[in-house]
Amino acid sequence: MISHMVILPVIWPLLFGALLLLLQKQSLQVLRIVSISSVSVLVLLTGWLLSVVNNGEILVYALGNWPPPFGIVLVADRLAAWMLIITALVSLCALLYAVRGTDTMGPHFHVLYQLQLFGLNGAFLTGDLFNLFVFFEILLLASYGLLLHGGGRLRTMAGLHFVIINLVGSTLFLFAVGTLYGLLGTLNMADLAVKVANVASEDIALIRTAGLLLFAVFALKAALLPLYLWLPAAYAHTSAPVAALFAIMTKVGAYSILRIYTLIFGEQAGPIANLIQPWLLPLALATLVAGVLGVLASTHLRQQVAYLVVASVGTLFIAFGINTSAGIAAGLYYLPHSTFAAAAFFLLADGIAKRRGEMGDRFEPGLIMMHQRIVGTLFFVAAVLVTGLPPLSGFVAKFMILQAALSHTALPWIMAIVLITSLFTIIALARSGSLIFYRAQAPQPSHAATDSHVRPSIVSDINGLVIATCLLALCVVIMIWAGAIIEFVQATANQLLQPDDYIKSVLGVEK
Amino acid sequence: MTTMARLLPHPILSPTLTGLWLLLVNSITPGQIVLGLLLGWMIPLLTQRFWPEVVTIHKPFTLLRYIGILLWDIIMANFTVARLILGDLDRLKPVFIQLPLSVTSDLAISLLANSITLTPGTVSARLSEDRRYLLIHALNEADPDTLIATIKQRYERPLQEIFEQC
Amino acid sequence: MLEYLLSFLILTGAIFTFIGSLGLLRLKDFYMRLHGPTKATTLGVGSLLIASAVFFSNRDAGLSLHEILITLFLFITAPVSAHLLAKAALHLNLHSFAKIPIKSIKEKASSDTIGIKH
Amino acid sequence: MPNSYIILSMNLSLVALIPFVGAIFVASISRLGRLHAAWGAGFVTLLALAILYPMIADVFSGQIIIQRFSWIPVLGLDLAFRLDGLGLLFSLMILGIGLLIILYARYYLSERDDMGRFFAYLLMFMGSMLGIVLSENIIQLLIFWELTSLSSFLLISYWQHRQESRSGARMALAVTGGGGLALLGGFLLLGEICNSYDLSVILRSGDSIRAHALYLPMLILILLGAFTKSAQFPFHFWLPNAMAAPTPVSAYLHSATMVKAGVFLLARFFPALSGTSEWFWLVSMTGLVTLLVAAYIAMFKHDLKGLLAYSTISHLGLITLLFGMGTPLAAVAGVFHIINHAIFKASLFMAAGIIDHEAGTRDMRRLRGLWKFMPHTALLAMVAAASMAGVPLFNGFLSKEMFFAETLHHTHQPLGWLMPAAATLAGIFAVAYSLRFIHTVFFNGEPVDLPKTPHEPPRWMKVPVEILVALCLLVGMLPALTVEPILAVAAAGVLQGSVPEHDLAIWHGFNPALWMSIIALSGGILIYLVRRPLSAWYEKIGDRLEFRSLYNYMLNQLFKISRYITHLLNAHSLQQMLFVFMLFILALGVTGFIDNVSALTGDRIRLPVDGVSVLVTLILIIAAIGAVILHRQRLVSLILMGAVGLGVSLVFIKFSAPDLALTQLSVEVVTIVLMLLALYFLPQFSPRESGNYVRSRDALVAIAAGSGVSLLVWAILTRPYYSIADYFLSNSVTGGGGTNVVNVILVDFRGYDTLGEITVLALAGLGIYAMLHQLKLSGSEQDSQGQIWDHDLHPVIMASFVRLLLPLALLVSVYILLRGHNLPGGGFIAGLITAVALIMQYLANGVAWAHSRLSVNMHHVIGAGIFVAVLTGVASWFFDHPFLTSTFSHLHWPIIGEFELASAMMFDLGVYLVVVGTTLLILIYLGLVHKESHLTNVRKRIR
Amino acid sequence: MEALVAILIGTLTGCGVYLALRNRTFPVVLGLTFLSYAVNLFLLVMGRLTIGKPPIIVEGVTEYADPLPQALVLTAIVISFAMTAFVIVLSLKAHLEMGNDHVDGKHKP
Amino acid sequence: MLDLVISIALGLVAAAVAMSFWRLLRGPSLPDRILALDTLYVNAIALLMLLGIHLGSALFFEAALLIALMGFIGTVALCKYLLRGDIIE
Ligand code: NA
Ligand code: NA
Repeated sequence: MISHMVILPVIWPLLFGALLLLLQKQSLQVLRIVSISSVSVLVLLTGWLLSVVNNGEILVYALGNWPPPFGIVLVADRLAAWMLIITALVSLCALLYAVRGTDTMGPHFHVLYQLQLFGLNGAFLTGDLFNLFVFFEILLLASYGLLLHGGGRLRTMAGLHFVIINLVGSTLFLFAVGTLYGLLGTLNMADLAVKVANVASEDIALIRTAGLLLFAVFALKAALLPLYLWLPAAYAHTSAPVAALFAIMTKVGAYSILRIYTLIFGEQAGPIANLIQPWLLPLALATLVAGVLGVLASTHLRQQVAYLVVASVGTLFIAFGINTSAGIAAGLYYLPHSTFAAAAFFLLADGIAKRRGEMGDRFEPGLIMMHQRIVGTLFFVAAVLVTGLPPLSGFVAKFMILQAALSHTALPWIMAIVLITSLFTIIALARSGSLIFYRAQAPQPSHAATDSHVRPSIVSDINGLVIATCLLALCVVIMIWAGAIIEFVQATANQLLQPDDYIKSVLGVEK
Repeated sequence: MTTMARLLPHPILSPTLTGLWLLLVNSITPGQIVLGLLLGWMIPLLTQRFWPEVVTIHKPFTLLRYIGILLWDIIMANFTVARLILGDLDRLKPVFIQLPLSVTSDLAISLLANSITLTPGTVSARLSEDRRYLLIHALNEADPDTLIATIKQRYERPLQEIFEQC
Repeated sequence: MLEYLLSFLILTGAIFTFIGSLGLLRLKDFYMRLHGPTKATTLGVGSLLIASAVFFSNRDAGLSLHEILITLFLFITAPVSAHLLAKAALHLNLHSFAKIPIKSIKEKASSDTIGIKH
Repeated sequence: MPNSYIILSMNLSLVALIPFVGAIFVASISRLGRLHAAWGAGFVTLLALAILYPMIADVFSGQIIIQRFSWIPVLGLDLAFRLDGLGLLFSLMILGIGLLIILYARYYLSERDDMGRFFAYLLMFMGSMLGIVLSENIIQLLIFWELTSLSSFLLISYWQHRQESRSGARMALAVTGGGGLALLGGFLLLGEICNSYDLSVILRSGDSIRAHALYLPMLILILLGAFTKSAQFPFHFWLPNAMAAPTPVSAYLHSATMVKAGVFLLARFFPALSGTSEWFWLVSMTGLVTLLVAAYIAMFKHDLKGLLAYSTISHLGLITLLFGMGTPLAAVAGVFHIINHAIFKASLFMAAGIIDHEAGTRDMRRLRGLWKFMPHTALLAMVAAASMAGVPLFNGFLSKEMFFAETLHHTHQPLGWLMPAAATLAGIFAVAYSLRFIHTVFFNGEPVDLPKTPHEPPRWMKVPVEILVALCLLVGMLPALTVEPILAVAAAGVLQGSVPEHDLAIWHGFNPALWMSIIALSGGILIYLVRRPLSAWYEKIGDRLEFRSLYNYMLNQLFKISRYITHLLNAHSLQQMLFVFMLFILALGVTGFIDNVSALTGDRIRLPVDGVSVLVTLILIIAAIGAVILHRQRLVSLILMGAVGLGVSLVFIKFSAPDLALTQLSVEVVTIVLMLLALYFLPQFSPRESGNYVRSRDALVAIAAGSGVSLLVWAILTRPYYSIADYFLSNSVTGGGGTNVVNVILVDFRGYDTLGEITVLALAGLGIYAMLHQLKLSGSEQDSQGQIWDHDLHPVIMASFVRLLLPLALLVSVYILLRGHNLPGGGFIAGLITAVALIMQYLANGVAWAHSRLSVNMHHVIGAGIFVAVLTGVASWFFDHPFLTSTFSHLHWPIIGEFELASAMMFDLGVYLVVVGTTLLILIYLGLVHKESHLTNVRKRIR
Repeated sequence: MEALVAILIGTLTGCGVYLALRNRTFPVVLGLTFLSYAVNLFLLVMGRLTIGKPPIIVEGVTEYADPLPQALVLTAIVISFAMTAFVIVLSLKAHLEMGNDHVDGKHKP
Repeated sequence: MLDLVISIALGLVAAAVAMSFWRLLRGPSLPDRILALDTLYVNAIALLMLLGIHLGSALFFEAALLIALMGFIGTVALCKYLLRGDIIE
């Protein structure tokens, strides 16, 4: 079994998805137990994989026993394992939240959920460009299903936009992959890296075009400016656990950019080296600004959190855009932080909206809600996390990014934008928290009886808050063990910047 | 329903399917025959619910003769229509004709309608609600009554004999 | 000899295919146009299919008769398509050079209760 | 003074960390009783003092205590604590005054106030402050720095039901938190310059820091941090607004702690950063302006705490100015004034709080003649105010005179007279507002319309004030005995070396500084006497100087601009999103494409053109363009799409891809059926909505995209070609057991892709099922021309033949499935044929009829299909091969002869099942929606 | 032949893009279908144009079309079919929920 | 001779395709267009058979079979749509 451990995180959720489909008629309780156990085991599996690749070994799994570059290979290196464990953790929390009622809002929630994980894990592990496309489609379709789960006007409209724009993105993906195959005659990413490095001079422009088109695809997934426009509505209007799970979705784009543009179009790509570097940093900075402006402009909390996700995309790509080991490491540290924080924030926003009844999560003063003190404290912690204020992981991440930026020529820009947008985020979140919590009034008995639209709903369930707390606790964990984690992400960054090991592991030969 | 009927719901369809299978695979090997028989047996069994009524052919030879006539008429029809299409279009006298029906079963009506469409310059356009009239469009027909008589004699009667007479 | 047979079949097929489409192009109203393809193409494609069967039976070792299946298939389906098209045209009251008999009273009456039957 | 380092094991960090633990402790014990929290907080503070106590002697002996824990060594981020003279001074102030504040607050807070929360916040704040002053690592310092911003936010907004509390807190957070961010930037640059975040290293590297290219930006960023925190002009406005906090908070934050953090920073980095003209001008000018402006405003505030707030700002300006001068003696004076200001300002705030508490207002227009009601408090306040005014014998006088003396050291510089003049003027103002405070509140007639009748506060509420006032006097009169030792050791901490000669005596003779004091005192009295016309003038311009409305205006503008830009960017318009996407793609494509090295056309031999190909291509092109032109007539465009699909299949066949043609044909018809099903509920025509501009704009983009793709295709097709294809061709039979290489790739070489592909299909089915779940649609009863639908539900002729076709189609489907491995075909196409054959039954006989005859649960079919496919893949594990490794063998059976069995066929069966299951699931449930829609129509009609 | 194919694929792409930019769901879906035709053809011809050499191994024949792009296109066809089906039903749902089929659900039906 | 015949036949069938397509574009009625599409499907079968004989490849059979099957279903669905709007009620 150990030799098959690379593929386990992929087919595990697939098998459970199929199993849940066969159990379709069983009671909800059974489905929930099956679903949760599947994801729990996934956490263990990915943790195990992480511990194995932590020594720098790159595991290669040749599907169908066909040698690369002919068959499809799975490649588990540090980066892949890192993405897998983050996904598993956030999805476990989101699932635990979902079984508190979201999963009953429509059919097949658990099947879609498992298959979403199948898509995500497959995308992180594959070493084949076309296979990456296939897994993109899986995770997208699953996400369409989950996004629309439960229905409703705004959700449907946001879903329609999300689906259509991603369909155009998928088409573009195929154009790009096709071009690469048409010129280089291979699909294996390691093989592509070798071929790109030795590309004939008359093909350079075409390869570059393909590489840039591919960038547009990933930028769309990652919600980088100007392609982030689909995100705010989609994330703000879906159900809370799905939005929490989607915190990882933009990271798939980020992962792909990191993978493809270090491995294939990275430093060693000869005349095409550092293909997207002129684009990445400016777009990242602009995304951060646009995201934070959205945070300031938001009229309700879930929308604000969605824009915070956009801003976090910008921040993440600023780190990657610095394009040094330190920058990438900073991004890789920021990645789980922003995922967990955003997920927690989405769950929290849901808890707030439910507790405030018809007032929802709008930024309007309402009545004092159930567990006001606890919710308020969690909001405060989440806000501190996402604004990058000390002492939590957000600060460590921001510090790393700025430290990495010190060596970059765009330092003044990076520093100015990162710091000023942080300030704006603080201002915006202080306002939101103040409106929701501080201006809440105690219900007056006479009022509450007559004026039903200001009456808060009686939500006594505390478990949702516990789950949000778990996600926040994960942020605390990565803050406390920052030393070890940063060593890991630095090793990961170094591994990425020296793709020779990857290529050698896959193809068995030196470049 | 007898065991036999349950196991072999369409005694005519099964061998037909076996034959068609052999046509499809373009070869007659023992293996393919076995497979063809298997399919000929299984497919009717699986699709029984979609085709519950049993088709019985009362006069197989009439059927063969009918097919022969039909083929001949089709070839002739093609030449007729070809001539009309290539000729002076203004001279064409298209007409709608109500054909009173004697056949009553679905299959027979359908086969009749199909035959009419396949043959000289006629298309069956609409079956009346009460299934007693078939509306026919003829591309160039001076004498509707003759046409009705011809159809009834040439196609309807054999079909009635094959599928409807007990 | 075989070549002549093949040539004959192929030419017949092609000519009738051509005439069928010519009818589709030339004829004056929809009901007339319907006659072109539904008839001519049966013989047109039929001849070509037989030509193909002859050709491959001759070229390869065994008999190649599976083309007959397509012919059979077309013979079953083409009239059904034509029938439905005519029905649709009548339903839409498309212009006809032939006089369209009005629907029987019974048919008219029943059209008020559409949608209930299943 | 030589520095020696002692590494302690535990204790130093505890001083800073215990308050945080204490915060949790206090919050939890507050449930037991209101006052427990206060006692708990006091205990925690005493505990911290007790831990600090043994270290005092070491510091006084000139040692620096450092304690270090490893946190993120790779980033240079350690948890490192440092105790030197400066840190000790501040720690003692923070803890000492903190203790008094706790005692005071215990009486100040009313029944309604949650003590647990208050003291928890207070302790958090205390811990953060201690963290700042005890940090060895500057990033750690920054962490505590921002923690003070956060915890002060909580403290200021403590009375959260009050609007001014909330806005004051948010303003304080925005300004000081923002300053903290600048400080982070500054520290990062400083760390970069020094290659270390350790204070010990930084304080030693002053020369190299000052010489570094990054010195100025770094200095500006650090000063931004210091100035915002210390409320220096133009960031002063947050402090008066923070007065909405409960008075104990104001007393604590604005005397010894929060605002002092800024000047602490100036003191802390004095050896490293000062001594340049940049430092001098930036710091001293900021201090000078703040000193003057704030003192000026303070004279006219009617709010008691507002007066104290501006006085605080002014005094901080004074301290800043002292550090800005950059001389060691000025620094000593600065440290001294920090101490004095903390003492008198804390007592004044507490006195103001007592007045507010007992009289119910802080408005000096109503507070008058309180001497009669609270003489004891009045006395205390008068002493403290005298100290603030710089009256001799009180501690404020000593440091202020040192300040006056220092300003005179700069007279040799251009405009050198400015500084002493300004200092004197500020002194005048200070005397004026101190006098106003005392005279208006305690004398000046009778109280005006007070909410309650004032009286002396509880005994213990005054004790903290008494202690502080006693200190004012003791320091003021016996400075050498009281304050000198701690001042010396603190100054040594600031200067990181020997402390210059200074004399803390009250009397230095008639020197210029004394004259300045005298002018200040008499001028202040004078100004107070003519305050009324001045006040009238102030009413006109004062608001502008307070910057509050400016801040609010800017904040509103920020929100307004963000809303504007966000709405502009994200109009929730799909067209806009797609348009932007297209432009982005085009931009990227063009950037990649344009190159002067690569030729567009390659040198591959091209294929000749034949007539049929030209015709089919033309038809495809015309059909596509026709569909675009006629797109508003939906059914027509759908029919044209059908023609395009057919043409594409022919192209597939032409270019040797029979499998693709088969697939395309099957998919095409299912798509058309689906679109027709949907079109039934949708409008039949699209309205003409886009104007000429939009249409030509879109057309341009479309043409650009099309041309780009054309060029790309041309460029690639004309280039020579090498690929991995040969491997598949030569291993297909031997390794995959099939002659149809495309199928062997699908089920074997790249079976993993296919596994994903069927999952996509299954997901689409499930997603659609979920969408249709409980969807209520109502279809129309007539077509777009208004004609009632034909009455004939299931035309007999169609129905009877379609039944006949079912077995036939199934036969074909089996045929396609079985041959797929060797000839065109396979599970996918076979599945579609089966599905299509069944769909035909729905078409011909209706959903109710067909559905009742197809009792299989399609979810189970899909699940089983995936299961079969996965388990086929997993089975190879038992032969110790990777997932999806295939095996095949040729078997001989009697009669039947030789036939091939391949595991790939099993996999293909899984594919088949998923395709059948999904396609039917979609169509059946769409059909059921249709059925439902008719029922709704009937119901409507019945009603 | 190469030019012909290039023009064809370009035209299909252009038509797809134009339709995808319309403001009603139905033409947009149609546009997406055109785009998938275009990209499927594009992928296929990336193995260059080969006429009459399907990749089905026959003894003695040595020249075949590149089978890999064909396999990729097959996968792509299936995926785009799934996506098209999904988006069709989604547009139906959107029409129901919004009362009109505008892509942004804005206008009156 | 066969080659010449096939070429002529291809020409005729191509012309048929062109004419059918013309009808598809022109209409004028929807049944006209559907009929034209149906005819195009049949023309495509003819084209494939000719191509099969021309190239001597038996691999066109399945495509022709499928065109016959799918063309029929397409036509039926479109007609049913015109008649009833709802095609699978
Ligand atoms: Na297959
Ligand atoms: Na294999």
